[in-house]
Parts: sequence; structure tokens; C-alpha cells
Amino acid sequence: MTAPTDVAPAAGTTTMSYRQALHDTLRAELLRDENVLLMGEEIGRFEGSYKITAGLLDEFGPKRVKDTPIAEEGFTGAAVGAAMLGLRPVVEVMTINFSLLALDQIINHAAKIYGMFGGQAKVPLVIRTPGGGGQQLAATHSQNVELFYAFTPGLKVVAPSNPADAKGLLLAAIRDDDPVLFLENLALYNTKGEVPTDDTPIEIGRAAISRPGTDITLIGYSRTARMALEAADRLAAKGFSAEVVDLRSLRPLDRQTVVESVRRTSCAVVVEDDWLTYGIGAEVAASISDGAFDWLDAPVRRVAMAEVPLPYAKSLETAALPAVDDIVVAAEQTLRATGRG
Amino acid sequence: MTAPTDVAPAAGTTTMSYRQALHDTLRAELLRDENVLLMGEEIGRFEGSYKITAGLLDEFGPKRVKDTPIAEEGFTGAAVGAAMLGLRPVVEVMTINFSLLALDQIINHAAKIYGMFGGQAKVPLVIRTPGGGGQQLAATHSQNVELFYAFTPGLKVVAPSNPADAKGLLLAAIRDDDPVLFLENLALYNTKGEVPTDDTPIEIGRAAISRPGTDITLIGYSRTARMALEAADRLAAKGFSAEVVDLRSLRPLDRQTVVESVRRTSCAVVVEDDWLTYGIGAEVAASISDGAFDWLDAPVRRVAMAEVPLPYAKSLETAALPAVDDIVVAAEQTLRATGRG
Amino acid sequence: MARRKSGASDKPDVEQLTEFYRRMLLVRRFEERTARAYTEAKIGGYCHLNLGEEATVVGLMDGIEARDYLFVSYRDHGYALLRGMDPGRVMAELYGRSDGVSRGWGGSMHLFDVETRQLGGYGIVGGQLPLATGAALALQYKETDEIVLCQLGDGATNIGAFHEALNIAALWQLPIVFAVVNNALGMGTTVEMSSAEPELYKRGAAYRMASARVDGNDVTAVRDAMREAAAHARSGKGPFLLEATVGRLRGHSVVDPAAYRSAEEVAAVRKADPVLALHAQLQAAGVGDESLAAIEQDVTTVVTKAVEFAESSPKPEVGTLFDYTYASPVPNDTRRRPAEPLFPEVVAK
Amino acid sequence: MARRKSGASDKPDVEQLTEFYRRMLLVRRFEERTARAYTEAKIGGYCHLNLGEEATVVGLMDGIEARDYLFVSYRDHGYALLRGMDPGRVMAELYGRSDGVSRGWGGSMHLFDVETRQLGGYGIVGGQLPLATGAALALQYKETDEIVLCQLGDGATNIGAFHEALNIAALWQLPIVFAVVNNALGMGTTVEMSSAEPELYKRGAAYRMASARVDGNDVTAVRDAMREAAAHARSGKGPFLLEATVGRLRGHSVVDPAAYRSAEEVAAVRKADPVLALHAQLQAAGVGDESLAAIEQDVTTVVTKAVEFAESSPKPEVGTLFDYTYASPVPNDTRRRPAEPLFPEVVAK
Ligand SMILES: Cc1ncc(C[n+]2csc(CCOP(=O)(O)OP(=O)(O)O)c2C)c(N)n1
Ligand SMILES: Cc1ncc(C[n+]2csc(CCOP(=O)(O)OP(=O)(O)O)c2C)c(N)n1
Ligand SMILES: [Mg+2]
Ligand SMILES: [Mg+2]
Repeated sequence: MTAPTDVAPAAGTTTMSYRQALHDTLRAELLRDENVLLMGEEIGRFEGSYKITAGLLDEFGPKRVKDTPIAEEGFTGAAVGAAMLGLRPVVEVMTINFSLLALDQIINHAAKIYGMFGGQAKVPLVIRTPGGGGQQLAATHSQNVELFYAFTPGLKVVAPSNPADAKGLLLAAIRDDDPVLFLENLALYNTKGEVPTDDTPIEIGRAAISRPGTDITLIGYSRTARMALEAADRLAAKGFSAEVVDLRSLRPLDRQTVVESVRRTSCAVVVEDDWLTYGIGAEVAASISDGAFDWLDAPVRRVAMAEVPLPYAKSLETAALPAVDDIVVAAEQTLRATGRG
Repeated sequence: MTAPTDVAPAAGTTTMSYRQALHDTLRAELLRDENVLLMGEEIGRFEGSYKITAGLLDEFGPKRVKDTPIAEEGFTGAAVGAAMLGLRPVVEVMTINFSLLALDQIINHAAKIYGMFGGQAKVPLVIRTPGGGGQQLAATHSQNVELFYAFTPGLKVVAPSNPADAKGLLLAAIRDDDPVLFLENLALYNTKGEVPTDDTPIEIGRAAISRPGTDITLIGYSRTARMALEAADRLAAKGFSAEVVDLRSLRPLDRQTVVESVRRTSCAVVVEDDWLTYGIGAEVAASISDGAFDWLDAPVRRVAMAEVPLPYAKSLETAALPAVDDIVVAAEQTLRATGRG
Repeated sequence: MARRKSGASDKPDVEQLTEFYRRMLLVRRFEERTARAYTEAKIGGYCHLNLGEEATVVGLMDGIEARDYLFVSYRDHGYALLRGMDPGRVMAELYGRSDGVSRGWGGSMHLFDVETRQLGGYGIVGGQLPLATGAALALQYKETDEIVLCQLGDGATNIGAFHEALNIAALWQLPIVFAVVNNALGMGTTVEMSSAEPELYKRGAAYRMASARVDGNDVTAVRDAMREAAAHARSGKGPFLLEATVGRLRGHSVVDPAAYRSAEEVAAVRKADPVLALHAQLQAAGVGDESLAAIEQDVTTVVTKAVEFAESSPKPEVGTLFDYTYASPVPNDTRRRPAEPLFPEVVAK
Repeated sequence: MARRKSGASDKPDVEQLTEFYRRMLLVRRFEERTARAYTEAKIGGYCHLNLGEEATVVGLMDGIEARDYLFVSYRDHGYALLRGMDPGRVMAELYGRSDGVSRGWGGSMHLFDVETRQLGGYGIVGGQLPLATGAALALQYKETDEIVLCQLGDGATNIGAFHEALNIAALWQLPIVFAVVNNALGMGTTVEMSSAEPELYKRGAAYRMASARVDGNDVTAVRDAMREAAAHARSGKGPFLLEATVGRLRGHSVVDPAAYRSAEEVAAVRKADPVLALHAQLQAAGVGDESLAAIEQDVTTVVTKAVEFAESSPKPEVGTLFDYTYASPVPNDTRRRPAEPLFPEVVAK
């Protein structure tokens, strides 16, 4: 079976949206493993608030695609319990804001059951949920609180930024025996990219260098990894070679890849969609200062949301959210501080 | 009234425990303002899980001291609503672990109401809750998740490390017009200290230098600020002068005081009782690297919990939690790295 | 209590009904105009309309007093109008303008006005219930004779906060009425798919709470039921759970085509349209077409002016971004725009 | 359903009752020994005992099958013993030793054993309810004839998770029995101070869920009620809410002196002591003092051996600290003790 001749042909790719990649992967996993089931509010009859599960109720029926009452704690906890008995539930929490209502079941239960009982019960659970501001949904519907999950040992947290990673990481998450928080983003659903046709999971816990470069490291995840690529384009036009690190996994955090990049470039900008103080970027910046202390030529800059409850009015919302321009400005200032700008 | 002769005599102090300081302050505030009321599980008939409210039901009656059902989201949310109408509820959440069940009301409501409605309604609410491991309470009852609140604009978060600050910050919190998360710690309740007899609040948002020093800055809050003082003693015995910064307030975070201290000492160790990755210390370390970049002679070290669901067994629990020894070791290594050790 | 209808004894008062009609029509036309503005991208975010619920909205609002407090879900436009907020300022909020009732910070889901005591629109399903319960606690504490009305949808009865809030309200005998507007749907999920007890008013039993169901298409019945419930709460007898059954004329929000609904279902809801029904009832009672047309005209004028006001209201200044994080000033608050460094002096060096 | 007592028709079978007595006494003596070990500081953390609840614990455990699954609250020692876990391994868990049923990671509140299908002890009030509901979903999904029994306290009926879990269980007709052990107290707060409907089984009405109340001091009645409830759930009729009324003989946990209880209250609970009552009943039924003393002797031996086993079991090695964070291995997991740096090579330099 492992003879060289059995090596699969190089996998092809297809262009599709992030939404489509998620949909197709869920469908494929439902077909592959009968222990996989989907649960969540409005995922069946309504076909999902963001239509990720469109058509799946019709195809798989209500046993495999379960519409739940509005009861985040109840149905998320039920998914944890079902996972303890060997099912592999994939829960959709409509937006990450509502996951706060299920926090006790996620943090006090899903994340604790394997350890607190001395390794007797696994919790093979995926919680899919989109974050993201910028849709004028106002303060309670625009938060990025992946931090809460990324902070919690016992959970794994992945945050794909493109359709290929959406597929590869979702495959990995569903097949993993631990609870995985799978972070999506409202602003990414319609973005397109090349997606491999084969079913190879992407290992959880490894960052990717999504664009190599030599002058500065830009670090992002989910939407901000995509923004970092755009910023790198703009910087290239100005004569700077930016390396982009896409974290992909927030827990475990692949410090090594980040630090090695910064050891090469000597400076960095972290881009995050959450509030700056105590945000995801704080750990990334602290880890860089830690692991690349002697290599750093300028302080690590963080580009992040303004620290306010996000306002509804477009003028204010735009002012509060990070944009590609902001990354470019911060990168240029950082390069200047190193004496290379 | 402001004539020099009216200046109050220098306030006296009394020695008392952290618990007593909290109890006496709650009592004084109940006497001072009839809009102040206490709410929480078992605070009345049972006199509080940790006896902070002992005797207050008898003295003030069930209107002012309200025993609630086990319904963290319900009673915390009710306190928010009562605050919107001008009461000044002080809620006790039995331990910070259970606050996760009230997270939606704290983060999506208490923290949002002032901003999301354009400044029309204030929420003068205090949520008192103890964190802290080390009592063999196992994984779900030993967490330090103050991070979740410290991360959230719209909330203020204070974390006194000694009886005097417990009093001064509780006075400030109760008289503040915003929701304040008041972090206590199981391991501090029996600790003693001098407490001023007068009723002067301590301004929220300012750190304190609790011990001046010149060689290294140790930074902590709540229990770890106390540990840092002990570590400074030990370091003094070894010939090093450590400055200790007690953050006191986690949101707002007084970066200026921290950074100025490190600009003087050129190196720092942050001590925290939560998990390292994405913990409170990440922001402190990142802020130092940011604001004291050119002054730092060694990477900022973080002493923090091992990243596991905290085990019950004493042998494992002790191994996972930071101790004074750990701070001393990290400080010595850091001093050595600066070439001064 | 059983299902209630406005009884024969409550002789319909034509003048009163005409006034109800005017109010219901205001909600109808305002919401239709809102839907248009949304599709024109003048309004952003999520936008949920009261189309089909006009009789319930008007009945509930007529059944409480100006001094009472109101907490509602994100489906809140109609309540705001009938509480007496200026339609222009309501529309300005939907437009995200600085004259909006919530200064443009809240949008469609978060209409708030201290003056008229509507203490929000809330977008988290069930989130308003603990708050409203606490407001009622404050009223009891202050020994006023005001009450709280807390509106919610049928789907919201399945969330934990419903249980915790109703238990606390009943335990402490708080002056509050919980009004479930049962439009038989969450987003696309039916009440039978969500609630093991779909006769929602019966859930009061778990708290020994008085409760009743009323036909939400019958404005007078709703008003009467609301008055009774309010009187109950006001007189110190504790909370009340009132359920009004209504139909949802459109999708869950403006963008939802509601493809999941059957043609029969939609036809049945249309047939029961409370605005058309009341129009017919008034005609039958002898109200002339001219009077009805005049009402239509008045309402259209109000809505048109509201849109004009909203259009001309300024967008909030970026300089106000940090104005509403805290009510009590505090040192060291982090006030930076995304590209700004924490320590400008270090960067500038 | 109304309150149940073991009827005259169910002739008490002396042999069966004697066996129940043995089991109840095991719980009694184990818990007394646990209290002692706790005051000797052999056991840490919080420690909640089943003293006073023995008849209920035995009755519930006899009413389900070995293949059924059990989820309980932190007051879980008695269930573990009667589920058939080795008393030595249970005591070792309380001692935090590596032979403990949860390998020393859980302690008193978190007794878990895959073999006997007790899937935890849970310390967060109400936390086990969604989990148990999900386990029942898995059983329904797999089309087994197993059921789930989910035990909870009276105080737990006021938390949101209770409502959400019961609604989901009833909506999906899951094979689960929720057993409320109503000892009339949360910690010091009475059920009347906490639940607006203090007859807790009546809360099933909010979900159209079958329910009953039983005298929890009557072991046979509890066993019978549990069997009926289990049969109901097993036969596909959906969930069942069973309430057993009991007395709490001591404080909420070992450290609580329960100063808030009146002398009369304590006297009443003592008078109804189910272990003493069954002892008297057996004597009246002619069981000799020798037989009863022999049972006492057996039980004492079991408990003594359990303590010896626990004392001699090794403490978990510090080297195992990172063994149970993840079930699937993962790169870049942060495995450091508090004083260790993230980048040792940088520090060492
Ligand atoms: C806690 C929470 N979960 C989910 C949602 C998404 N959501 C918004 S409205 C809605 C349906 C609510 O239905 P119902 O309570 O009947 O109110 P209606 O919209 O019919 O007025 C859902 C699921 C939310 N806003 N909050
Ligand atoms: C969510 C949560 N809130 C509060 C507590 C603290 N607490 C532990 S036990 C208890 C009382 C529980 O009473 P009940 O459900 O009647 O169970 P009993 O202890 O009487 O068996 C409380 C409030 C907790 N563990 N979890
Ligand atoms: Mg509805
Ligand atoms: Mg109890």
C-alpha cells in the first residue's frame, strides 16, 4: 500500500468561495461518517443564517441536520454530551457573539471533560461560528471574542482565512478527538480561492507563511490574514518585501513559525480584528519580543480595533475597524523606526 | 469649606483582614446610600460562601440584602436592569468560574448599554467575585478568567491585592457610574494589612508602585502582586533591588506606570495567576516591549500557570500554579540575561 | 386563563377603533418605507419589521401608561413610534444619524429613549428579560406604582434567561408583564419545532405566574388583556405572562425571502392581516372612505417627513468615537484609532 | 402525577429491604468516614455528602439498568458506590491519588467511571443537564434501548440550563429521566426562597413532560418510581421528571456548620432519618439484631479497606501534568511549568 507507485497524483484544485468550501466539506463529512451530525439554530428549514448548510436538511434529513431551539447553552451542551458517547457533532453558533451564552458549556465542560476525569472521555466536537464587524450590526453583534476560546487549554481554535484552509481545517477539526472552535468570518464567506479537490486535513497547530518576504513580517488570522496579504501587495508597490504569516491556529499557537520569520525580517506588525488591549495580538507581540528579542529592530506594532462598543453608524464603525491602509501605515512607520524605511 | 484649616487630620489606620475590609466597606456603603443593595447566591441566610456579607441580612433586611436563586444570568442581568433605573447593586458571584454563566449579561449588556444607546443610560453596578486556584477545587472551580472582563471596553476591572486597596477600590467601584468587575481572591481573604479609617476611594485606572527598587520590575495584581512583594524580599536578601508594580486596575490598564518603571530598571517579570498564552501578562509584556523598547536589556519574562485544566490532586495542582520561588528564579535569570545578575 | 377575544360586552367604540387604525397604519406605512430604505442601502445591519403585528403593538402600547417602562426585542420600530418617539428620530436611528434616538449608535435593533421610557430594543434573543426584571425590582424597591412591560418573541421562550427571569420575577412578586408576541416562527423554525409546550402562556405554570393568551390580530382584545395584566402587576399581585398570537407578513428580516413558508401558510397570514381587517370593520361600521383616505394621507405625510428628517440629519462625527465608553471619566482609557501606536513618542523617535 | 408512596399492594419483601439497608448503610458509613478524612485534611477542595439521601440514592440506582448512563451533581459519592465502582478507588479519588476513579484529577465533585457508566459528577450547578440530554440524543441516534438518568438538586431547577435541557429533551422525545433530589435547601437558602413553584415536579408542565413526586425517604417507593420513569423513557415516550423529597442531615458541605437551620428543622430531618427508619422497620419485620450487626460489620470493613487503599495509593506524578489536555496530539502545545521560559534558548544565551 505504501509502495511508491501508489502515490496519489498531485491533487487538482477548484475555485470556490469560502462559503462553498465549508458547505461542501460538511456535506462530504456527513457522507463519510454516519456519526457526524449538524446541530444549530436555523440550519435546516432556514438553511442557515449565512446559508452554509443550504440543502443539507433535504439531503440528510432531520436526524443528521438538527434544527435546535434558541438555547445556545442547551444545544451546545447537548452536543458535548453526544460527543462523549461517540457522536461527532458539528454545531453552528449563529455568530460568535451568541456563543457567550454557551460559554459555561464550552469552557467549563467541553474543555474540561477530558482532563478533569483523567482522560476517560473524549469530546470530538466542532463549534463553527463566524466573527467579524463591519456589517453595521452594532455593539452586541460585532464582537471578536475568539480570545476567550484561544485562552482556554483543552480547546483547540482554528481560524481559516481562505477557502482552502476552510476546507482543510474543517476536515481536521471534524476528525479531531478534541473540542475545536472553528472561527469563520462574515466578511470572508463570499471570498474566493483555489481549493484542493482531495480530502487532506491541514494539521491543527501550525501557522503558514502565506507570502514570503524579507523586510517585515505581517501577522494575521482569519480576515486579517487576508488583509495582510493585500497590505503586502501595497508595500511591494512601495518597494518593501513583506512576509505574511497566517496563524491559522490560535490554540495551539505556532510561536516558532512567527518568531523565525521575525528573526529573518527583524520587525513585525500584528493585525487583529479584536480590541487591542489583551487581544490576540498581545500574545503574538509578547511572544515575538520574547523569542526574537535580539533580532528585533523596532517595537512590534499592533493594528487593532478601537476600544469601544462598536457603533452602528457607518461613519463611526469604519473609523473603529482596522483597514488595509492602517496596516500599510503601521508597517511603514515600523520600517522607518528600524532605519530601513 | 476648602479653607486650609478644614483639612482633615491625617487619616489613621486599623489592621484588618481583606475579608473584614470588604465586609466593613459594604456595610458602610449600605448605610451611606439607600440605593445601594447587595444581591447574590447565599449572601443572606448563609452569610456568604466566604462570609463577606456575614450579619448584613440581619442588619439591613431582605430588601437591601437579597438572596437570589441559582441563576447567575438572571440575577446579574436583573442587577444591570436595576442599575439602569438608578439603584446601585453590588452583586456577589460566588466564584469567577460561575460568572461564565452570566457572561452574556455582563459583556453583551452591562458593558454595552451606555455606549450602544448613545450615552442615555448609566449602569452603576459592581460585580464582586473571587478568583484563585490552590484550594484543590479542580478544573472548573479554579480558573482565573478576569481576562474576559479586562478585554471588554465598557467594563472597568479592579483587582486589589491588600486590605487597604480592597476598601479604597470597593468604595470607588460602588460610587462609579459604570459597571465594575471587582476581582477578589480566595487566597487573600485571610491576609491582613493596615486599612485607612477614612473613606477615600482609590481612583480606578491607576497602578501603584508598592515597593520602589532599581534593578528589576516585578508586576502583579491581586494575589500575584502580594507574591511579587515576597519575591522582592527574597531578591533583596540576594542583593537585588526589585521594584514592584501592583496593577490594581486591569481595565483601564495603567501602562504608563509600568513602562516608566521598566525604563528605570531595564528589565521585568510579570506574574499572573492565569494561563500564560493570551493571559493578562501578554498585554503587560507587549506594552512594555512597546513603550520601553530602547530601555529593555532582556526579554520580559512571564510567570504564569501551566496550561492545563487545573487538576485536583495536590501534587499536580502545586506543580501547575505559580509560586514565589518561580518569580525569584525568573527574576534571577532575567537579571543574568541583562548582564547584571 | 384561556384564550381571550374582545367580548360582545366591550361594544366597539368606532372613534377608538378609528384611532387604533390610524396608529396601526402608521406602523404599517413606516415599516414598508423602512423596507424600501433598506433595499436602497440607506439602512444597514439587520432590520426586523412589525408587519403583521400592528394590532398587537398598538394594543400593548395602549394598555400601559406613559410612566411605565418598556423593554423590547430587536423588532422594535412600532413600539418606538407608539411610545411617542418622534418618527423622524426613529428613522434617523435606522439611518445611523446623529439625531437618531440612540444617537446612531444602536440602529434598527436598539431603539432607546429615556423620555418615553422605552429602555431598548435588544438584539440578543432573551437578553432584555433579566434587564426588565431588574427594572421591575427597582420600581418595587422605590415603591412606585409604575410597572415594566417586557416584550419578547415566541422563540425567546426557549432560552435560559426566560426561565431565570420569570422565576425571579414571580419569586419576588415584581411589577412586570412579560408579553410574548407569538408569530409562530423563530426565523424559519416553527414554534412547534422549538417549544415542547407550544401554548406558550402555559409556561407561566412553572412559576405559579398568572397568564393568558389573546388573539393578537384583535387590537381591542390585546388592549384589554394588556390592561388587565398591567392592573394585576400594578396592584402588587406579581408578574403576568401574556401571549398574543399574530402572523408575520414578511420574512424574518428585510433580507429574508422566507422561501421555507408554504403558499397556504402565507395566504392564511395575509387573510388575517389586522390592518386590512380593521379597515373593513371600520367601513362596515360606517366610517367613510374619505375619512379613511385622510388617515392614509396623514400617515403618509408623517412617514415622508420622517424620511426627510433622517436624510438630512448629519452622520456622527468620527471625533465622537470615544464619547460613550464610560459614563464616569477614568484615567488611562485606551483611545486610539486602529493605525495609531500605543506609545507615539517611541514610534516618532 | 401526584405524590407517591410505596403502596400497601407492594408487600415489602424483607430480603430485598435488608439488601437495601446494606446499601444505604454503606453510603452512610462511607460518608461519615469521608467527613472524618476531610477534617483530618486527607481530602481537599469542596466535599458534599449524601447523608440523609441514602434511600433516594439506593432507590434511584436500583431502578435503572447497568447499561444505562448516569450524570450527577457534585454530591456524587453514594451514586458511585452503588453504580459499582470500587469503594477504594472512590476514596482514592477523594484523596487525590492516582488510583482514584478519575486518576486524581477530579476529586470529590467529579467521580467518573466509563466502566460503570457514571459519566461524572459535575461541580457547576446544572452543568450536567445539557450533557445528559446530549448523551440521550446519542442513544436515540444509535437506536439503543439504553437510557440516561440525570440527577440534580432542587436549587438547580432555577438555572437556565435546566429550562433549555428539559425543553430540548421533551421536544426531541429523548430517553432521559431527570431526577431532582429535593433536600429543600440550596446551600442555606430554602426551596421556597428560590423556586416560585416549589413543587418542583410540576415544572414538567412547561415542557409537556411527564412527572411525579416521590417520598425520598422510602427506598422502595423511590425504586418503583424510578422504574416507572425509566420504563417510560425506555419505551420511547420521551423524558420524565422525577422529584424525590429528602432531608439533608448535615451542612451543605463538610465545612458548613449550618447555623442557619432552626433546631426544629434539624430535629424533623433527624426524625425522618431513612437509615434509622429502615433499621427499625427491619427489626419490626423480625430481622434479628445479629443479622443487622453483621451488616454493620461488613460495611465497616468495606469502608476501612477503602481508606487503606486510598492511603496507600500513590500521588500523581508531576510528570503527568500535561497528559490530559488533549486527546488528539497536537503540535505547539505550550507545556511549561510556571517558572519556565517560552524560549529557553533565548534565556540561556
Ligand atoms: C442569543 C441569540 N441567539 C440567536 C440569535 C439570532 N436570532 C435573531 S432573531 C432570532 C429568532 C427569534 O425568534 P422570536 O423570539 O420568535 O422573535 P421574532 O423574530 O419572531 O419576533 C434568532 C434565532 C440572537 N439574536 N440571539
Ligand atoms: C453555576 C453555579 N452557581 C453556584 C454554585 C455554588 N453552589 C454549589 S452547590 C450550590 C447549591 C445547590 O443546591 P441544590 O441544587 O439544591 O443541590 P444540593 O447541594 O442541595 O444537593 C451552590 C449555589 C455552583 N457550583 N455553580
Ligand atoms: Mg417569533
Ligand atoms: Mg438542595
